[in-house]
Amino acid sequence: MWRQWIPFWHPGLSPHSGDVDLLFTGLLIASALVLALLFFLLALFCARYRAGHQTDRDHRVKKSWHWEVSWTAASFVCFLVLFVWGASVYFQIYRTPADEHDVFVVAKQWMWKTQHPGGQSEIDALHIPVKRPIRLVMASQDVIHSFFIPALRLKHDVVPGRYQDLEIEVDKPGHYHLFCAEYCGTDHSGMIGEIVAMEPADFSNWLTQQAPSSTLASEGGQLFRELGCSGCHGGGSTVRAPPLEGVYGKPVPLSDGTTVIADDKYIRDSILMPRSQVVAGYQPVMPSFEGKVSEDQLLRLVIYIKSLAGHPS
Amino acid sequence: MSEKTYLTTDFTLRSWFLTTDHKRIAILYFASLIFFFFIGGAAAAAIRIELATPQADLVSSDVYNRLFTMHGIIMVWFFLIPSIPNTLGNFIVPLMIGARDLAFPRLNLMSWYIFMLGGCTTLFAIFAGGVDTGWTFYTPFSTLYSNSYVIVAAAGVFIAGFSSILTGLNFIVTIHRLRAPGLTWYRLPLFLWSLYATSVILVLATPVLAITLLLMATERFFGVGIFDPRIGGDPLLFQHLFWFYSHPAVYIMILPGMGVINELISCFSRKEVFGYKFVAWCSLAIAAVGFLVWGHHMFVSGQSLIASLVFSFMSFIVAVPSAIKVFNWTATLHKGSIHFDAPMLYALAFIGLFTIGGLTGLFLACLAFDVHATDTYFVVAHFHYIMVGGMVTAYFGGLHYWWPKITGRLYSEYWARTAAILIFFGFNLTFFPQFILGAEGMPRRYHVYPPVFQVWNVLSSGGAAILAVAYLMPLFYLGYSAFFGKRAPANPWNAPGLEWQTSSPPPEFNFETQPVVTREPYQYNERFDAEPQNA
Amino acid sequence: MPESSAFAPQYASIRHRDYTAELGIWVFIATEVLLFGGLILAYFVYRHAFPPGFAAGSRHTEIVIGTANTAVLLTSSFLVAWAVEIFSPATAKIVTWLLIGAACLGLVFIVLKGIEYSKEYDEHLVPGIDFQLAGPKANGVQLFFVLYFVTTAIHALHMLIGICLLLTLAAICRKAPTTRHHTALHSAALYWHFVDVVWIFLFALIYLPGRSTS
Amino acid sequence: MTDWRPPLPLIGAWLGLLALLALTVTLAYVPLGAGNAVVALTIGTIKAGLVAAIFMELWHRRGLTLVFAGAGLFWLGILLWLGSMDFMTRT
Repeated sequence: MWRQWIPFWHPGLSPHSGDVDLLFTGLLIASALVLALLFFLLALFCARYRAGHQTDRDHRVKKSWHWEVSWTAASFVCFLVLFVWGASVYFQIYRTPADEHDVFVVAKQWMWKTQHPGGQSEIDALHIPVKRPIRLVMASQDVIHSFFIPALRLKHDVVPGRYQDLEIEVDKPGHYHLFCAEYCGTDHSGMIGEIVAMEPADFSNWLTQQAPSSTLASEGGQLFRELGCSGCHGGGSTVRAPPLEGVYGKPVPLSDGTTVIADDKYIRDSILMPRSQVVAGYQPVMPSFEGKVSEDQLLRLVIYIKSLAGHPS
Repeated sequence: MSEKTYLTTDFTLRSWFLTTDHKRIAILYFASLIFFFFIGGAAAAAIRIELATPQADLVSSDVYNRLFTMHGIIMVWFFLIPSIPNTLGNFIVPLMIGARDLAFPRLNLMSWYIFMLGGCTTLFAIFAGGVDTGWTFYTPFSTLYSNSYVIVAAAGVFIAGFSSILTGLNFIVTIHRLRAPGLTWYRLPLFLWSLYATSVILVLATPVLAITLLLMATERFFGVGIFDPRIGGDPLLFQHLFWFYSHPAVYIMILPGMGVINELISCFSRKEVFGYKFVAWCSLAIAAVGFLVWGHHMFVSGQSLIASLVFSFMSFIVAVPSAIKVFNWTATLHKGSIHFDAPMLYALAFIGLFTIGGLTGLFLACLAFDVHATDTYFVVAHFHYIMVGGMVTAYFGGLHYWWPKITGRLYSEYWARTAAILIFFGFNLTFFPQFILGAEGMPRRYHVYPPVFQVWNVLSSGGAAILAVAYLMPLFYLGYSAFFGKRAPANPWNAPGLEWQTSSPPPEFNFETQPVVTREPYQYNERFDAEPQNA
Repeated sequence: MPESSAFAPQYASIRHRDYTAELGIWVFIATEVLLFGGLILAYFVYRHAFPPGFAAGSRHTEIVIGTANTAVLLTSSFLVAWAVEIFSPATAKIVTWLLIGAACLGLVFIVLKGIEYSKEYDEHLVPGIDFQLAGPKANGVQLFFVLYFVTTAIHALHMLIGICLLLTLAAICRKAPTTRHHTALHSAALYWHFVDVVWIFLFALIYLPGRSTS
Repeated sequence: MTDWRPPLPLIGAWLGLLALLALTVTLAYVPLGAGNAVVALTIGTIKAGLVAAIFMELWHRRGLTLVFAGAGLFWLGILLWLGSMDFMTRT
């Protein structure tokens, strides 16, 4: 493997990290060529034209423009190639296809809390099966964190106030570093964990061993009742609120005439800022749950509503 | 000495602290900057000692976070940004253009007082308990979660910003209006072109920093959410506003260095700078395009992919003029007559280190690799190659070059060369391992780290020890020479620039008679057959 | 007009000095444009995010006071421009009165602004001190008012500095004005007009949106 | 005794500004949808242009002064354009 020949470089372990490594190699080679040429010329000129050394100093280059134009053009073309290359890989890395195994990541000072749909939750660790794309839905409880797995050449900030999707995939079983890469306060450097990649069979074993009494969706359903959501959104209630069965992933007409897709972000916003996007035909009567639910609980509610997607409305 | 120099016109304290002489103000700045440099340097030393082992042993996490914040704030705003412009620039600009002073001398003095006020405010914040936000003051950490003197520190930076603006304004107007007769734009030394470009950035970018810090402090003080996501604010807006200043600020920190290098390379090659007009316009191009690239600090922050694409493209574009400059400096050496005096050693070191810094900048401009490398030690190494390897090296080079003009004394060439070489090796040993650390994935601002990273950290800390000694050396031999060195002649390097046409040190109003310029700059071979006479 | 007796040694002539000073002021104005530019960017970003909130916030402002203030400031600028135009020893008295008039109009602006602030305080619209507004648009309105207070406060600070400048110049110009004072007045006038231009845009951004809808 | 009177362009600019002020306030109450913002900013720009050209004497200046006056605006344009690009193109 060519990648092992880069000094001090451990090859990346995901489909995209191969592309990143190739890009890195390309950058290294280009830089090495430029540096070699430059240092060679510097050394050559310094040696040959040192003061006192008798050598030909006549016929200095006076008209310089063709030199200037050629090295400007050469740099520009090189840079353009690198730009296009880097950009195309970048769009691959941050592509997030929909239906995959979702894992929920909540970042808070100073820990990573990860939760599998089955309710298995971990702290500063994440178990995943190999060779299968996993969609992470990440949220931050407080400040900006950054989810960084060096072995996968992958990083994304987790900004409070929004959900961030990120797709990860690991080729080889093993334990890999998970870092917080955005400075987040006192224990920033303690906010590290590990990604445990397992063979699919081992992973399902692990899932069953870890299986809690209830799934995230059912915990969300319990919260839904505890917080009183079901009082209005449940069937047969006196207050008229839009039913939530079968809503997830579908377009929702709003009272201002526009339409939104009921995705994670919309559901989250509707819980926190219920009156900003009111469903057509309903009154803006729902109170805000801002400050009353944590990111963990929010996630469970979103997952619960998502689990209602299959039900007929 | 029969005639009076600017140093001997008056000896009272009042004559120093109420002076409007640009040369004395430059000395005031110089003294303050040495002070700040060593404070920032002390913080760096503590950081490197702490990082020699993976565990926390010297300081606690809270102290560590305050140390790197203090290192960043002091070094960026109280050393690098004012370094060359306010000391060498202040001293040399009027001399180079044949003027008797800057356009607004009282404004110049005021800018020093504002700078000191800002500096003292920041120092107060540091010694009262410190700041732990990092020099970037990212919200919502700085506004809602940090438990430290954020507002005071931001106020210090805010105040110092006005000093930058006034200096930039002064330089722009001076270079436009006070040039000696015959000194057309294409006869200006390239140092002035780059200072002009720097001033444009100072004037147009710094106010945005001021307003950003003001909004941040307002949010923190009144608890109103300007950038607070809980009431609909957007933390990324803060980053956009912050980097609108702080990325161009990087060019504030390198352009003057590039300017100095032009002077050094041509003087010690006894040859005019190759492609003068290209180098001149490249300075302005860097200043202008430098405003279009700030989003490359935010490729993983969640800004839109299209914005990332545009900013990445612009970042590659801005590298073109820098590359042109490096090629031109190299071509300048061709068929020159090269002397390896201390300033030239610094200049050669600059070319090498700046090129490495610039090339690794391309790595970071490259979107997909930046996803891996951003916020790791790769970035730390990259910007130290630019700012320390580039700017500080250029600053030392320029300082040695103009030292005879500033003090009227000659320094010890032996010690100067030793220090230059030591700085070069110490620097590379300190920062090259950090590229490897970053490529392996060690995040920046880490107080404790996994033991796999230790080898490179130890190397880096060892290099830092050498670097610390090397940076202390000039303090002694330059300090010694300022009082006991041999008297310098008016033109020790046999250079044609106007600043060498007056005595060393210059009289109070610089020139006895108004100089008139009749030729292009850097006419070394035509006017001077003699080789430079050295100390 | 009498030339001022001396000029600083870095200048070649009086005209050289004046020309240099004017350039300096223009560079300073460029700086100021970017100072307000940061606020304007924040305004547009949040207006884009919360269109109804910003329209509602705007409707909470006092358009009568805002319009009156704009007229006051435009008139004050006119007086200053007039003073610059006719400046000479013969007209020293009139120039002095024009400047005092302009400064007084500036003070009227500040007083009206103060009245507006106190009204907003009474309506509980001051974020961070007393902000009580609930409902779907609360976030947008709060952001609007944060930016409103920061921007207008910075603008008012500029006004206060300008008023001091104008009054100082009025005091100086009373007796034997020279070319040097003309330069100073010209510079101060440019600054004053700039503060006026900023207000013209703030007026359009703060008071006018959302008036045609409810 | 004519040298104390304001020149006609000044008076014209002043009256024009007040007229534009009245116009913009009136138009703000006319429902134009998104057009309201455009109208308000256009009239604002015309007013600012009047102040700059007449009161600030840019009409009589050329070269460098115009470049400097334009530079601030140009960079403001960069800030607003690139700064809002992210927020306009987010998905």
